[in-house]
Amino acid sequence: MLAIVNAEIVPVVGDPISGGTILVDGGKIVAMGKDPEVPSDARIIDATGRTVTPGIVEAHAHVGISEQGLGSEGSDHNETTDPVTPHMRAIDGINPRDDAFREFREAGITTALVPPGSANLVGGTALVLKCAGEIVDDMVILDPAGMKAALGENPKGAYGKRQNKAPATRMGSAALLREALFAAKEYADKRESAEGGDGDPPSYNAKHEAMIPVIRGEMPLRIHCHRADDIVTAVRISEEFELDYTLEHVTEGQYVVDLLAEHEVRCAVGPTLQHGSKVENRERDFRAPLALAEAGVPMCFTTDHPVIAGQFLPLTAGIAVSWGMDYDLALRAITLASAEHAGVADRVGSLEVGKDADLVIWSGDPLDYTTFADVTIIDGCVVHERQV
Amino acid sequence: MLAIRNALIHTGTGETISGGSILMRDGRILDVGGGLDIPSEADILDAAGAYLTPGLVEAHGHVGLADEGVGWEGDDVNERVDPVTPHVSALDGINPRDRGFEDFLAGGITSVQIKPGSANVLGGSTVAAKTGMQATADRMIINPNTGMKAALGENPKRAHGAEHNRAPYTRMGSAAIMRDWLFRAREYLKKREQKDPKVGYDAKLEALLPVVRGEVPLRIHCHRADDMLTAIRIAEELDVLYTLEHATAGFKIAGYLAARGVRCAVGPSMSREAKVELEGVGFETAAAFEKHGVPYCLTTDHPVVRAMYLHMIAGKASAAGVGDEGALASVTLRAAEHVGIADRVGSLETGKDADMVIWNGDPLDGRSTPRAVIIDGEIVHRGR
Amino acid sequence: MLAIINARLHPVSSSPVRGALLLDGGSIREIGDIRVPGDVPVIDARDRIVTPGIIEAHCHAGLSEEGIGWEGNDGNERSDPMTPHVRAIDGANPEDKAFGFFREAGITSSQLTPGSANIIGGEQLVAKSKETLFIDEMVVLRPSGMKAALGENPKRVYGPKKSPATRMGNAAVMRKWLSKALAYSKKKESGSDPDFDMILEALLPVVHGDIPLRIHCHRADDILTAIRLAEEFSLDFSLEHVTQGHLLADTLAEKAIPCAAGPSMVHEAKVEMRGNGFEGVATMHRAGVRICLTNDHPVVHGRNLPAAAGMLQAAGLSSDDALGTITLAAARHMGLGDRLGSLEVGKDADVVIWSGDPLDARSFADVTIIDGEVVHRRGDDA
Amino acid sequence: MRAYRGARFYPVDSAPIDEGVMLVEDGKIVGIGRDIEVPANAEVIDLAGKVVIPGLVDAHSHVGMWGDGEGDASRDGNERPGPITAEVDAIDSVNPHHVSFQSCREGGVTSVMIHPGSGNAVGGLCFAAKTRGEVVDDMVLKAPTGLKGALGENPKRGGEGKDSPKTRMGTAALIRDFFARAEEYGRKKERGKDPDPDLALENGLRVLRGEIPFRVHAHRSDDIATAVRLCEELGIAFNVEHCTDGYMIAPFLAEKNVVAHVGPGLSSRGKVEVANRDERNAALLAEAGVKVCLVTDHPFLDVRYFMAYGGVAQKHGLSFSDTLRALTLSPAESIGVEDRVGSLAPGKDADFLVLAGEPFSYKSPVLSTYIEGVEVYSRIDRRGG
Repeated sequence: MLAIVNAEIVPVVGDPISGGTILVDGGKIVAMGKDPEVPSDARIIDATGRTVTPGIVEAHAHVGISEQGLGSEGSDHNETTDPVTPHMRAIDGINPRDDAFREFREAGITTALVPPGSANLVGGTALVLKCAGEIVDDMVILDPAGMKAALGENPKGAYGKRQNKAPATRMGSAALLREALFAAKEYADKRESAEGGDGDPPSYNAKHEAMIPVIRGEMPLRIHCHRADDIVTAVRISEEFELDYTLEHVTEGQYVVDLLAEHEVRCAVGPTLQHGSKVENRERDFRAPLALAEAGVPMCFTTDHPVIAGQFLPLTAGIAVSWGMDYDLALRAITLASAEHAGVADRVGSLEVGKDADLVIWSGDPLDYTTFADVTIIDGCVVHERQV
Repeated sequence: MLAIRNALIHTGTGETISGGSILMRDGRILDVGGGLDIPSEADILDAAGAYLTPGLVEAHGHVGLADEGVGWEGDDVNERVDPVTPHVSALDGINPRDRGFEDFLAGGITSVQIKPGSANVLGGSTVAAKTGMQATADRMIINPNTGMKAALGENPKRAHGAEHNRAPYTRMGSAAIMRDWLFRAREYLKKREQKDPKVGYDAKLEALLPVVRGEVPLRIHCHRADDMLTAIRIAEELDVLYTLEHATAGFKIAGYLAARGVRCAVGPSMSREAKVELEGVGFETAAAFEKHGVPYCLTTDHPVVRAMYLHMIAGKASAAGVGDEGALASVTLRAAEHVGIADRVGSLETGKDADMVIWNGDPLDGRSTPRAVIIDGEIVHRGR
Repeated sequence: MLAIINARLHPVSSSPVRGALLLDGGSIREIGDIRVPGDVPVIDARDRIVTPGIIEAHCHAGLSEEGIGWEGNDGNERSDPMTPHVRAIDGANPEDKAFGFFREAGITSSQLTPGSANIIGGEQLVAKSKETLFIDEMVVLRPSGMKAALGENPKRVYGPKKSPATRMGNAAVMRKWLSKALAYSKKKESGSDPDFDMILEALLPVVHGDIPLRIHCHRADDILTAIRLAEEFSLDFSLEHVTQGHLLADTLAEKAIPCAAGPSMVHEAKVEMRGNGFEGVATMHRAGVRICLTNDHPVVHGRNLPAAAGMLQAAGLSSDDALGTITLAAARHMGLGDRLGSLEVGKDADVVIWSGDPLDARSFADVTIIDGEVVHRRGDDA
Repeated sequence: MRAYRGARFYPVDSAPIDEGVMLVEDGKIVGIGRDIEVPANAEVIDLAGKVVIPGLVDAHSHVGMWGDGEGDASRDGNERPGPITAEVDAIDSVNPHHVSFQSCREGGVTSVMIHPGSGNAVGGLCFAAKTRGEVVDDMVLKAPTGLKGALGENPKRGGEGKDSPKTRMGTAALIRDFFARAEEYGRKKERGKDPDPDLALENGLRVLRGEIPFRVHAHRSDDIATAVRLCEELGIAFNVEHCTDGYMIAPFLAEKNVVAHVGPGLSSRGKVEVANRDERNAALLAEAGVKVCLVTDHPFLDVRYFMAYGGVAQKHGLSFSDTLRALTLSPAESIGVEDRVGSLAPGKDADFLVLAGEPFSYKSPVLSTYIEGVEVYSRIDRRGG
């Protein structure tokens, strides 16, 4: 058992507790409040004067799959041999020894959703994992956690421009994506009727098989889109097929905010600090997240690690506040909102009794540029402790 | 409610009303005429005797698919990796924030048919849209599927045969591909209707179903007379609806086209003979079509010619023999008929969309510009 | 001799006047309220407008031919970014249909210029739109300048594997060769007899200031780079296209740099053409920049040049000023202000009779006259 | 004349002034202090509760020539993957209308040194400019300010064509050869032999004559050591750009008086040669006595977030005053323009920022940016009122 005492607790859900205590047992938060009784055998961490928040959740990071400090040898996020590869699984490409996991822990990031890259229209399944461990299977919270898809420049650059293959245009991308969805739907329908005794089952197809949960709305399609029209295309196709879906990046979201609000689309916004590496992210800045937040669109921030190093996720939220975002909302956008985006809010993202004991003790205001994660705890275990 | 009074109204149906008024509400035209009673609650715009025409209709443009002033990243006109891509739709490539739309408004164009390019034999679905920029393309759409873009002549054989060493290499090759896919679509339709279990979903054939069912036309890019005749031959053989796009050498076969009532979108007549098949490009075809009674309209093929010059093109056609009335009709009502949206736009009539332009001079004078452009009853552009 | 009577004369260099025009020996002999000798053949203008011949000051007619493919494309010698030794006269085909269209449209002179793929692309010439098989018979001035280019085109053609690959590369290539040419010139002058070098020979008139370097530039910073380079080497120079020149209108006006603006009718086909249109040209004109208007034929067909001037009128220029940008200003841009571009005694007899207002796109050139000879007649005049 | 009154001023080269006054006339600072008399005719601007620091100086940037969503058409940073392109000049690639200059003003960066890219062993001339203006030539603060060099992965990554370097030793050899030829060229000129003009060698000669330094891109510690070795051997002035592994050999760099341009900040370890990247780099270098300038390498760190980068450096051990200096006076000195910018002192250009509070916090956004006394950005503009 572990007790964090005398803490300025910011649970994200519910009011802050000044001078509070959090009790952790079996990897879960078992008590939290002003004065819960601390068992005598508990290991005590004194957080006097320091802020404690839930562990930070990064909703879209290629950690472990696009490794730091390596060339093509560590690059395993884009299977660029075919624009439609739903049968890829990010879990099979993750190296838990990627040094970025350590940086994440040092920065207070305890959970990450890891999707494949965006070179492919349909890239494969994402997973959500804890940022500590040696064996990826032991780190998993949710797998699969959505199917990665992409619109806009990346697929048409990877195929049309570099390989003279489809897709070469945005409409080509949309058509291919639709085709994949239609084909999977037909496959799923046939299989279903065969199971009901009507006709033969279709012959096995790995891609269609992987798409079945998507087409049935059981798993979200997570669609990479920057430009406003790409965002709209993503919504158009998803609504057409009645999919569960999220949008990733949403760089020009400010222009279509009412559409996103109308459909209550979950958006992971970022990497907002990125440079203008391509035409479609020309307008990246904090207008999109501010507009989405104001309109009540469910949104969270992402660094798209390693595009911006994941450790700068809290700093991103801080800059958003300097642009005018409400502080609580900004903090929520890197904790609970990210957890909701990733589909794991039942376990992480806020400090509540019964939730995973993922928390961070900060040296100061967690969103300020100069603040450290002094202690990072995942599943009740201290995974980082800053040496002062 | 908005009322414009004291205008020199060209209704687009051949009628001219001087000192006329027009009333609109909820995006629709309530009434047009001289001496209308203007309700007291209406906002009034005094045209001071200026020309008022229907909003112009561009029957063939690529706006939104090729962003102005951007490189390959914003170029989504041609899915040129395969000569047969009927399953793509212009709707999915349109960037409603393309500055090209401003060109349309600057030229008094309120509706446009947006098409995929002509690199492919079967290029994808076309859409009809309003040009007032909205946050999403979907909100600009009048009709999300106005036809299937097709192409004959030089472009497909250059984009595939010459550049990538694959079919089509020749005009006969293009024709064969078009025929093949239309036959297969017909077959697919039959089998799907019979629920043949051996025939699975096919995105390309699926996209061709509206064509073979006769619901939407093939819109066939063709310049040379022989390409136009090939287009007609194939379309009639398969018994599908069709229109001809560009029809550059149409003056050579105007009688033949008139006899069949073939709809043609003519242009861009202000361009040059940029390739061999454009020989004779100019206003002779418009004049011949007017004379023979071919149902035609004029187009800029934006961005080949900037859309803002559509009314200048109409003026030039008028001078070349079309006459003012025919010229104006060919960029308004006839263009709307070509696209299949004449029930809503193209003329100033009660019940139609309130799309119109107040000009600072004769609209057929290229130097005139819109003083105000109105779409769905709202002023969306103001000029000098 | 030929006389045009009952004309509404727009001489450009002076106010419009009703009267007659007497042409003799290829030049204008008398103008205005004059008596026409009885034996002179007469064209009755029937109160139509008569202007000087229209001039396309930056064009590729004859070099990028109409209606054919690569076979007729001789505008860019894209084998090397430095080709000052090639000459437009060796590539221009008098049989290009464009010249026929020019005559029909009242375009009587044009400056034929190599393309913009190369940093220095070759020697230019000014030609009359005469019907002949011999380009030499069309020539008014040769060389009329040396073509150069900055911005996207050269770096797109040669980069990224070869220089120039960037804008600074563009400048460096030009700087390098101009420096070499200066050194070559110095050696020749000092009598040290350097080895013959055709490229450097061709650059001598440029570095000596004998012919202008005509520098293709769209974006504002490319315009500035052009000026920086030209001033560094004290060149005679002009700027071509100047799409974003309105952002630097005061600078251009102050330095009195000749600018050929256009093609303003074309859409923003490249990144560097953002903001293209007639408003910018009008802004430059208002600021006092020495501009003429060009269609960069065939980018926009030269025959639409009067319509383009009409758009300039729509953007706020007076009709006379707009007409001036495609006549006298164009002639001056090409260095032929003393011979072409206006109806004045002693100037070349290049004259057009119009069916209506020449800047109205619906008007036709009813009669086109070059060097006193009728080269095109339409309708009743045919 | 204007009097900016009531703020806390950080002049950088002298002690902070609480509730101070700064007088500005004709674009210059004419007085600063606590007890400065405000002339009667001065327009007084009340900045009570605000903080004023000098305009930031970014000593390694590609603003105006690269990135910001313009695509291929505006990629003007690296002149072909040839090894030596010393003849090019960054000024010829810079577009004053590029959105990145607006970003500079938003981010409080008032002076920048603009470099060619690091694709080539010798990449071309750098220059320094103010970040406002229509005509780049009028924006120049100093030109040229150096010749760009590069070691490590970048020059060999372009390894196509027969003459490109394929190895680190190849790159070093090319640089040695280049300067040897420049020296020979210079000798010929001195002896009146009048060699054919060679712009690349002319620029090499400027370095050899000590007119401008060689500014060498190097990440890995061995590349940094190579830079030092080469430049000492050639007897030329130099500094190290990026200096990612610098903290690993900090005492060595201090001993050699190497100026380190550290950055870009907030980036990840995207290639092998930055595998040892550590946020403590700037602090450890400073601690060892190395002069440190923080740089954005814009577009690689968006210049709008330069101040946040300062915060991160401070977080990892760089003292407040060292951080401030590393964003202002140190880069001004490295560029050679410290007589005009980099600190708030009489006689210097009135380039300064008004902040909402103490620097390096999200709570202290830039409220106003001034260049030569002119307000070139105000936060209200960005937020739309």
